[in-house]
Amino acid sequence: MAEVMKLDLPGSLSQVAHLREAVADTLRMLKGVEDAESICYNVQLAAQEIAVNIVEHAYKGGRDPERQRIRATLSVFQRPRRIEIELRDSGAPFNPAAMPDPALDDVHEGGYGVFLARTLLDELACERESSGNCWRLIKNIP
Amino acid sequence: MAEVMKLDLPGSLSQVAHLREAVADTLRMLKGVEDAESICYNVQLAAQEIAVNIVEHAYKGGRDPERQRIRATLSVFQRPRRIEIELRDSGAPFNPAAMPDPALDDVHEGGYGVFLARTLLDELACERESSGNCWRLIKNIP
Amino acid sequence: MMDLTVDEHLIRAAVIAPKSAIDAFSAPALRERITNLLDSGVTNLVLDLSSTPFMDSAGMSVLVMALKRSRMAGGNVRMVAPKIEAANRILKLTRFDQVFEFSASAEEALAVWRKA
Amino acid sequence: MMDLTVDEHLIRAAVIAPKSAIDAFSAPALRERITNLLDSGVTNLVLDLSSTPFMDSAGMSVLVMALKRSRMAGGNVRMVAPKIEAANRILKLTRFDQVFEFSASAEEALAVWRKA
Ligand SMILES: Nc1ncnc2c1ncn2[C@@H]1O[C@H](COP(=O)(O)OP(=O)(O)O)[C@@H](O)[C@H]1O
Ligand SMILES: Nc1ncnc2c1ncn2[C@@H]1O[C@H](COP(=O)(O)OP(=O)(O)O)[C@@H](O)[C@H]1O
Repeated sequence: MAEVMKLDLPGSLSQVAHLREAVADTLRMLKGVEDAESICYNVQLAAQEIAVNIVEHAYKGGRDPERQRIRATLSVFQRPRRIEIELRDSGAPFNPAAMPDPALDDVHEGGYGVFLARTLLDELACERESSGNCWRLIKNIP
Repeated sequence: MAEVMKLDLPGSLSQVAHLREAVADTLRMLKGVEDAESICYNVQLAAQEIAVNIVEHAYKGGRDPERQRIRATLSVFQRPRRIEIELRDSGAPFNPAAMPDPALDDVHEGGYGVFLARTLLDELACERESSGNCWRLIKNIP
Repeated sequence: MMDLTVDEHLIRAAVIAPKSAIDAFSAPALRERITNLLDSGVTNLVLDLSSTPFMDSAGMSVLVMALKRSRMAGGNVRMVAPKIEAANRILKLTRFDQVFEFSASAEEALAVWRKA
Repeated sequence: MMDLTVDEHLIRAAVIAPKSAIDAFSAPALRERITNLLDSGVTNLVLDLSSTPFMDSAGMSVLVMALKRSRMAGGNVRMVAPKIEAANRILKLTRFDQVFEFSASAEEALAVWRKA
């Protein structure tokens, strides 16, 4: 049995904080999690980066704010214990697996978003659906 | 044959620079000295320290400026080539050999004068005379 | 009596301590604030993240801009690490901890400059 | 939008470059000049001896006072070595070169503080 929370947000940077709140609220349903604070922070950051990319890249130059939405489904499962987040957009296809990691020998002004999400999660995928993309973020919780 | 210069100065800090000038003038009589500039600087510094000590220590609290004078005799000799400086004061006896070197593991706000004169010269002595002290400073010049 | 010159120089430092999330939404305001400081002649910045509850990669981008610009001005950035351990680990994961210099507090960061 | 504090701090440095002899006669004036700077809030001093023709132990005493007082104020003294080699050697003989920090020029001394 999964506990599920849904959000339907305008694709705007000012709205992404609501997704972070929803992550925290969803994870709070799990009791007795070790280092729950850090797990929450990491999942929030991963979701933040993917959502910001939707706004800044998938919806870049878009003219129809009505269609530029982020539909989020957040679920916690008990066996195996995990949080799954689906983020649906109406943008063009994108394959995060094709993004190389940033060079870590110096610091850069960008290019960390996909890397952070990939590194902090156990699974990150973007599937094409009829009307857009469905990002799936999975974090196992020991 | 020695070339000799004599100076008779008030025992005042404002006058000690004249002694430095006299050291330079005297050493200029020697031709073809290697590193003449550094030798001059070192002898000037040694003479400076001894003269300043006469003013600041030997003449400290003295009430008779007429008697507080520094009488300097500067001579250069050819064999062995050297400069000898005699500084006569009318102060109380003092034995510079009894002064320990300053601790060199840290820096201090005083206590370097005798050390510098002793280190920079080949001979430093203070002999008691009837009416005061006679400092003898000798620097060999290779 | 003594021939000497005395010239005074000011090293201008600013301590910037965000107390709310630095994310893609708020980062532009922080960027502008820091840019204005550097434009006005501040060369040295303390980025005090000790009370910053959250920072995403857009926030990190501002840190990098601040570092580049302050070094170009002859200065440096010193960072005070986030108290939130997870935020701290992100700085390690991205090797920001290898490039930025850290002090235990803003006061200590200023002291490092004075004492150098 | 963003909750942050920005505090400006000034690090006050002075470059002191004696162009005439620092001896027992002139040292008190130099001492007073430096004391006034430190009293007024200057914490960092560059003692630029590059153009100083002569310095006796009374002058060295002023250097030590400046070092102590600037460190007490949280600052530091950086020295620019005398161009006159013999004067330089006196600083080595007395181990002043082990306690003072040296920069190649006043500009470089200021840069060390900014870049720390
Ligand atoms: N949802 C997306 N749609 C289209 N392009 C994207 C998307 N997410 C990321 N990208 C592309 O991948 C690049 C890397 O993204 P990221 O690692 O988040 O760094 P940044 O956004 O700082 O450039 C982006 O610059 C963009 O070109
Ligand atoms: N000509 C002198 N007459 C009397 N006392 C002297 C004389 N020269 C030096 N002294 C004593 O020796 C001490 C050490 O002298 P010095 O090494 O020059 O260091 P400083 O003068 O900085 O104390 C002096 O403090 C003083 O007590």
